[in-house]
Amino acid sequence: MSTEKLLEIKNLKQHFKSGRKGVIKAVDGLNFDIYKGETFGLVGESGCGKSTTGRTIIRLYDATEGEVHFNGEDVHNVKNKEELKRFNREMQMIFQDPYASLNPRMKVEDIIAEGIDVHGLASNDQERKEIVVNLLETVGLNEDHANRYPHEFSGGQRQRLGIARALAVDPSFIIADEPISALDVSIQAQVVNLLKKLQDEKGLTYLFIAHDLSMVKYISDRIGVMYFGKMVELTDADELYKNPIHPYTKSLLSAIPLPDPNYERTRRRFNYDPADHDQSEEPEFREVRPGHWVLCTTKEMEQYQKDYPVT
Amino acid sequence: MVRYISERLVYMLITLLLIATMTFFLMKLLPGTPLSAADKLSEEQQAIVLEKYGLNDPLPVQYFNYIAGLFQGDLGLSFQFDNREVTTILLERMGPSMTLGAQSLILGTIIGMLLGLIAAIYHNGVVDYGSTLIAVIGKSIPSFVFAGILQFYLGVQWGLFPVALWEGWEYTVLPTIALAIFPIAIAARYMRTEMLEVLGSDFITTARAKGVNRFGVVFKHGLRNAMIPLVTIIGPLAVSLMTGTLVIENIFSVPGIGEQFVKSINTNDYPIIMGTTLFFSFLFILIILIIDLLYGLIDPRIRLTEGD
Amino acid sequence: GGGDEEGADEGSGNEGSESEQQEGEQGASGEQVLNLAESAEIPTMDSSMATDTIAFQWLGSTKDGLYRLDEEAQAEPGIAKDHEVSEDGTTYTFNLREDATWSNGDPVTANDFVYAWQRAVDPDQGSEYGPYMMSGVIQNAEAIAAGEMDVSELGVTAVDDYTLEVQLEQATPYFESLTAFGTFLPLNQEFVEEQGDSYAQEADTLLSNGPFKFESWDHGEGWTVVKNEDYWDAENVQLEQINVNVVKDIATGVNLYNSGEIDRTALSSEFVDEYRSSEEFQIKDEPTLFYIKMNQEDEVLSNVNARKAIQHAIDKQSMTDVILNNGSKPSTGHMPEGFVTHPETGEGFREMNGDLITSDLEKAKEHWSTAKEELGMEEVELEYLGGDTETAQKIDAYIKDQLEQLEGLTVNVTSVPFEVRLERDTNMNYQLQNSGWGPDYIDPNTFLNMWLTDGGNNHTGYSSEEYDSLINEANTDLAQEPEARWENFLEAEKLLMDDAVLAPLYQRSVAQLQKPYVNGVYVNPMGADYTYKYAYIEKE
Amino acid sequence: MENLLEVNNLHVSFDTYGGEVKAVRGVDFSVKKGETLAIVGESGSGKSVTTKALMGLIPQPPGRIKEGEILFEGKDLAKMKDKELANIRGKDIAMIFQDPMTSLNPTMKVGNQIMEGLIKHQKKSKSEAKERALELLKLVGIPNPEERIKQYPHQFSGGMRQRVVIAIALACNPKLLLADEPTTALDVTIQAQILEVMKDIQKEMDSGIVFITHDLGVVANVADRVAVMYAGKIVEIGKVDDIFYNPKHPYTWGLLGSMPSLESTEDELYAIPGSPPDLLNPPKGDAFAPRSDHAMKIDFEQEPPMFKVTEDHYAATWLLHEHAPHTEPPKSVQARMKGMASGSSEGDRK
Amino acid sequence: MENHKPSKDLFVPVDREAEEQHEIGRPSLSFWKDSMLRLRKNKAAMIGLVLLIIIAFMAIFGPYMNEYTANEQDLSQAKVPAKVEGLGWLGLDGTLSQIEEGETVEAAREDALARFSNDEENTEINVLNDGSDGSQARVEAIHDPYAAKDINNNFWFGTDGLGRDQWTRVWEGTRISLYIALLAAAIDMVIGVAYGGISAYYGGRVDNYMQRFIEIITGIPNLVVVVLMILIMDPGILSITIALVITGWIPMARIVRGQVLKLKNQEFVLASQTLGSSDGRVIRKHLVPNVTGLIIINTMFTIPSAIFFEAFLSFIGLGLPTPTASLGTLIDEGFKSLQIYPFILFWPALVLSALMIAFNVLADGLRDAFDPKMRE
Ligand SMILES: Nc1ncnc2c1ncn2[C@@H]1O[C@H](COP(=O)(O)OP(=O)(O)OP(=O)(O)O)[C@@H](O)[C@H]1O
Ligand SMILES: Nc1ncnc2c1ncn2[C@@H]1O[C@H](COP(=O)(O)OP(=O)(O)OP(=O)(O)O)[C@@H](O)[C@H]1O
Ligand SMILES: [Mg+2]
Ligand SMILES: [Mg+2]
Repeated sequence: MSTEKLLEIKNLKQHFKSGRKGVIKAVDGLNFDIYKGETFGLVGESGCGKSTTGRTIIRLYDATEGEVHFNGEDVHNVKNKEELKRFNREMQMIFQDPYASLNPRMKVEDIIAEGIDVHGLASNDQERKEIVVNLLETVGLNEDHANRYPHEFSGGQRQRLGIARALAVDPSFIIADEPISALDVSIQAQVVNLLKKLQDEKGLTYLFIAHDLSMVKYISDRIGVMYFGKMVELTDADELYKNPIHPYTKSLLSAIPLPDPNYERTRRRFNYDPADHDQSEEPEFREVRPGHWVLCTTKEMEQYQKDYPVT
Repeated sequence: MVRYISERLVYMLITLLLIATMTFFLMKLLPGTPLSAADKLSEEQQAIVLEKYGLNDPLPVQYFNYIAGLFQGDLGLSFQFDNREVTTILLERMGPSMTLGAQSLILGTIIGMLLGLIAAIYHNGVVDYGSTLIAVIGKSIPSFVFAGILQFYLGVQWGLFPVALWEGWEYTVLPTIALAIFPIAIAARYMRTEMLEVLGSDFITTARAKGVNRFGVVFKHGLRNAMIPLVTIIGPLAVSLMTGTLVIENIFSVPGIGEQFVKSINTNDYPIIMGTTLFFSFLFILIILIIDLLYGLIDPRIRLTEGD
Repeated sequence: GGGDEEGADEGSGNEGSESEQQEGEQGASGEQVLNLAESAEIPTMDSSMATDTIAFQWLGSTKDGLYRLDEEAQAEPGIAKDHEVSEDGTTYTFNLREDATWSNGDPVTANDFVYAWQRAVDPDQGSEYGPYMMSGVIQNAEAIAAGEMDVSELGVTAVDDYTLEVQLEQATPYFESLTAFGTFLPLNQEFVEEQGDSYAQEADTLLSNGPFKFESWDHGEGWTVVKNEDYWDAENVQLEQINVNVVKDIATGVNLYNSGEIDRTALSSEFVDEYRSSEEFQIKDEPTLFYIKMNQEDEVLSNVNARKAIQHAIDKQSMTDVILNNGSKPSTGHMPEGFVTHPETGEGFREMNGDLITSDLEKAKEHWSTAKEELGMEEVELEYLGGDTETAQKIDAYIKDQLEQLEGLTVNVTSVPFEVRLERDTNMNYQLQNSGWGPDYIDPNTFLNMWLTDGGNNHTGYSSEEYDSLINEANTDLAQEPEARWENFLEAEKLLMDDAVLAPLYQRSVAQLQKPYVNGVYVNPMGADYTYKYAYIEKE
Repeated sequence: MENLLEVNNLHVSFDTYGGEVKAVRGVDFSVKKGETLAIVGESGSGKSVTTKALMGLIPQPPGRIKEGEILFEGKDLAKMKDKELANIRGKDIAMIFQDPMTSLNPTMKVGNQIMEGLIKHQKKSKSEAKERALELLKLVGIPNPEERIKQYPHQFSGGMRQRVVIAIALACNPKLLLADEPTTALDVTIQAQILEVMKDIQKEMDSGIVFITHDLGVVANVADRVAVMYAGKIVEIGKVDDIFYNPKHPYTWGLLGSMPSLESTEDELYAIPGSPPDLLNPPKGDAFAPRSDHAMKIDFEQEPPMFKVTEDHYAATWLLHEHAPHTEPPKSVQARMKGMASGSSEGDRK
Repeated sequence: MENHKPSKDLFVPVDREAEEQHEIGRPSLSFWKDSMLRLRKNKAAMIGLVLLIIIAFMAIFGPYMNEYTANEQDLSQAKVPAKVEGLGWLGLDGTLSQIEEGETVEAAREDALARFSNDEENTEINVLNDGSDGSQARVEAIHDPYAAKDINNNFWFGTDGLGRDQWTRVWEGTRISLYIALLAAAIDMVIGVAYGGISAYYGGRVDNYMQRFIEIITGIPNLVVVVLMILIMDPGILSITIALVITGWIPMARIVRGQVLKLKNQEFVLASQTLGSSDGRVIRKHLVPNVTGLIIINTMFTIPSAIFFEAFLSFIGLGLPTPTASLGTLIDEGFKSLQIYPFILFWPALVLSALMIAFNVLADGLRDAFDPKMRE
């Protein structure tokens, strides 16, 4: 993992109109960077804005405010179509629902080749087919599958197809929006292993969105915890699990059941109440410890630093 | 709620105004004159008569006068019925049409819903096929054919009900039945499909898991949910029953508005055509509004004050 | 009558009954109640505004004009006891009876006529029939209608309450029968003005001075008239009540008739087959003619041979026997059978002039080939403007088929509503047109004067000096000489046929069923279709 | 203790266009009073069908119970008529469904939905039923029950709805509670709360619970015993500790191995390859064999019987046969077994 | 527990081929093939389909199956019922019958004969009940109009009031009705799909305005619009079609809009967008194929309504100009003589009803076949 920033997100905001006057602040001022070759995990409860963050980064939504720099260029300021296409090749996305993410009326070959077609990456059908077969093999499927339709595949296989589709344009950055949440436990590992393998082979960078914290911990180098459109804590994966600082993170971690009866018998859960925070000032995202960021007020920061366990 | 309704009413007014405008200009495209004895009169004489109705004014002036009249609730005077106010004529003719429309709508939807219900409960059984057949036939046989047969057998041959005319409740029986066929077919189809779908949904399983019996499941849990989509089609259905009944009105000699409308078209009675159009549109929009309110009653998820 | 539309026959005279209750009280016990059906609502009961048969029917039943038509369609006294005509035939002085009253008790006076007639031509009133019937007949009517003169200038004055003097533009031999026409009915000025806009809108906003008066009027549904006890001739009126229902569908009418709810119903050709041999079946002849108008401004139809071909090509007998099947007769000229008779001999016009145009395909084909030669055309396409009613469409389909027997002729039928056809007629925007005409008064003139060069209803481009002079002479110089006038008309009709201005089709009749116990109903050739004044019910 | 529920050789099939789907192919298990039996297994393995069969809620057609008995307090539910069953449903046996968003009637007030069963089974008057409904809502931790009882489901959040579903199930103090993935649709925090509520109630009422899930974490949390299902069969059943710390079936290994623990190192997760079998044509022999790393020839020919491991631990795999070569679970599973059994590794977590 | 004693040599590990793990057993089926399979299993729909094919075949070839043309008239052969050689037992023997009651047999006989213009020569009288038991006498008269009118050839569906061959007219009418309906449905489809698709895909303000427009249009009852359109245009096939289309496209637009709204947020559409697909591509490749099923179903429902509406227009006198035959005009004509010559109405009504039923059941079947929710 390098320290070169691939992606810089500055004060990203995404507000949706709801009804006549209501506004949903799905994402409300995010700041974080993603380094080349790392896996950045994003966790948080349902509806906290994780998907919106991912989709805004990849420009499925126009950001209400803020900047997304990819390799130093502001993605959201590109107006030129060619430029945009370039970004589309660099940045790809894997979706949550393996059933909804594949067009049921298209053959696997055409699904995977969509990127190839859009960007004209194959000069003829022969080449196109070769690329597709290659991709299928990369994700652990084979040539026979190219002529089938998505409904003939199981969830795990579908997710592989989704990955193959994303890989077709040879991206350097992939946003994986809960790629395994909808899968069977037994299949989840297949997909996670595949993602890791691809990362090793192709030097990919991931933004890995999930709510299953044990998986996130396993796959991520650094993890950001979101709560109501805001990032409340961001640090190394291990650090987060060992020394969670923000009370919401603590509560979240304490709620995860682990496949270990003994542990479960002793686990204690913490409740998180946003009202417990120091209300005297607007909280800000601060570096409480090197590389460990927390959303807090100055007062809280002092407190957190004091409480931090000495190792 | 009140705000919602008043907003809708304002919107309705604008729509009506647009419709009035459209029909007004459409009307001007109609060939022919509204004069009933145009063949007797020289062109000068015709012009004099038309003058009396303001039909020689430039179009914008006519339009302005018409709209101005509208705002005072004045739809103008009929040509074919000299000097009679369109409003009066509409009010008179509305009654029978509405009566028939409402009766057949109620009868039709109730019978149709029952048929659909039975079909859904005894899914794939003889009853199901039977009721589906009735529904298909109801949709496939023109109502006037059905009406003719009803009149001949139930009226003339067996003398069960008055053959035609409009002189009391018993006179509404045959036309109501003739009209009800279509809503029966539609309601039965919808009910069946929706009920089947509802019966397959999770909350029905929950209800059954509670120990609710079949009857309770269908009537207490299924019906209301299955009715939601039905309500949507009842709107247009109601309008077409209350306005498009002219064939039935003709056959049973019912002094209704549909028949009047076609007559007006044939005689170029612009004020009545426009008045009827506006009235129909008004009725339509009003029914849609009522249906939307009904939705709120049937489906608590729809809150009219929320969202848009 | 007037510009007639085929299909108006569909049910002009279906009848209906009143409520069960009334039937229980009166109908069943054989009382003097007549149950009728009409095919449409009464458009208006304002005699100035009336234009159609239903309005004239019920105006005629509830009102008396100066004269009314008797069984033989001759004028019989109404409000007028008698009248004198001046030497030059332009001044009529009517002596009114003094015992006639309105149903509100007011006497019927000469002023009621003056008011009514003035109102009919007053441009502010917007009457259509007023100007039509009176222009060129009553002095100054035309100018008044055009707004160029005050209504008070109309040639009608009340000499006293019971003496009415009418000044005509010129001698008008048929003026007497005109006074029986609806537009000439009197109006009670005080009442009409009091009611204002609502005059004649409801049963209680109109007055009657005739045999019957309105008891109720449910618009769209029907109406009931009852015997007017204050009628001057009430002792001759036997019917107590007439119930009328609006019944639009022929089959419905027949069903109602069969279930005993109405006493008379019209039959369409299909039903005629079923009821032809019934004792209750009857055919009502009408002096209404149907014919094809041919636009002479059209390239093809400007050719007289082409027109003659069309005149002869159609097998009219089959048409009346099979399609119409209601007693209608093929017409062979432009004067209905049994309409007018020679002033002296009493011989019928039709009989005297004979069958001018007969069906003769051979002849038609001859004319047609001549025409094609003259025109230098092999293929001819003509548009045929027809009505949109059931009967009209059938007839038109038949005529298309018949005409296409002429080699190289293609006929395209366009079916349009009556109003549209009239407009296209006025603008002469047609080639062939199925047209009809019923008389407005009893005189050959009503059929023949419209083909004058400037005839209000010509619209064929036909212009013949000879024809014009024949008709004009008949109406001016010969106005006082009935026989010579008659000759002129005979001449004129022949000329009309010879010039092939139109192709006669048929004279309409109406087939109907009428209960045998209905008696004394007169059928009139113009104005109101029926006279119920003398009708009575006679059940065993 | 006596078995509250005993299921013997249950077979359930669905007749579809494609043919007969043998969704459950011979399932045996039992549940005692106060005990929680968790059923795990991948999607489509027949967990829901099994529980629905217990309640007689298999849609018929296309489904039918082909064979087997379901003894509830000694009576065979499989042979009962729908009418009789209706008297047991909701009263003695209650069910909680997976999706709180769809398992409540959207057009009926929440209160009425809770009261419905009470009025039917306990012949309570409306006001009594309402009392009890309020009590239940309080019990499952819904604040403001007086308000809430008059509201409709859409006015509740997902977590609260699931509580309502639980309240409905608990209304008549059922002896047996069938919970079909009651928390899968919920956030972890809410899931944790719901699980706590359920456990509290079980303690109070001493009811038996059949808990379906595929989340092994949840299993570890709630279960006394665990049944692992695969392709319509139970392939391993035993005490929770047996299953987690001494699993015998390769599928169970796969399940456990594919869950990363918070401690797990960088090595690959153990992934079960392939995809589940097609129940239209279940494979001969051991259904799991095609996906098993340890498949033997016999697996493709004969179905393994249930081998007894300990008194209450059984597994259906030929690996337990005396002739079978000794096979060790994959490393990741072993590490977990060791680490966890010692119970020490979690010590430093807060 | 079973007591197996399997042989020892079975306990040898086997090598799995990696490929095997991802084998799919069933044959590949596209969505369409799958749906068609399902459709084929739906008996009612298949009957509907066969019926439709037959009717369509007859509409195309029926008029040429005998020597008559649709507009050829012969008044001397008017109003005879259907007569088919060899199908007399089906009632197609070209006779009319009438049952009359009367006080005496003679009276009844007279009444019955009167019905057929007292044409004794060609009327056969059967006494059903001679009234000797005190009840009314009943007499059946069987009239042979073919003999009476001296017609030697057979009319398979009889003739109408102008002596035109009903067989030819009915099939020609079917053709025209189908033509109008198909044309209207096709135009509805094009406009509706484009309108609904654009409205939903671009969403926001565009959608808002387009929806308001639809609301206004629907505010005017379609009868009114259709009638006005027909009056303004010259009557004819095209104007009726256009009139039908004027409001007919709205349901399609609504359905497509709803579906596209749902689809455009589906992940596969988003995926395509992240790949940089143009709007055109997304619409063509992802949206259109996924609404096709619904479009077809809706079109299948539109066609019968259009046929019906055309019949209705004819019935109120706004239909096709004479002498063009359509099912509507034929039924309208036949209806007038329903009580006397029911056979004139019978054939077109039968074909119309069959057509309606066929379309309706087929459309139902297609809906079941396409709708994944109905998959069992
Ligand atoms: N297109 C949209 N329009 C309006 N609101 C939206 C839209 N997309 C998301 N939201 C709202 O924004 C908030 C955040 O949604 P988002 O999907 O980003 O959450 P999430 O963290 O991904 O949740 P989950 O874990 O359920 O996927 C939610 O309240 C959601 O309802
Ligand atoms: N109504 C039905 N018709 C046909 N097949 C069915 C039906 N219901 C269930 N099945 C089949 O039965 C099998 C078992 O399904 P079941 O719902 O029990 O799985 P499950 O273990 O509960 O899975 P999940 O974890 O996804 O809920 C599946 O293959 C399913 O396809
Ligand atoms: Mg999300
Ligand atoms: Mg399940």
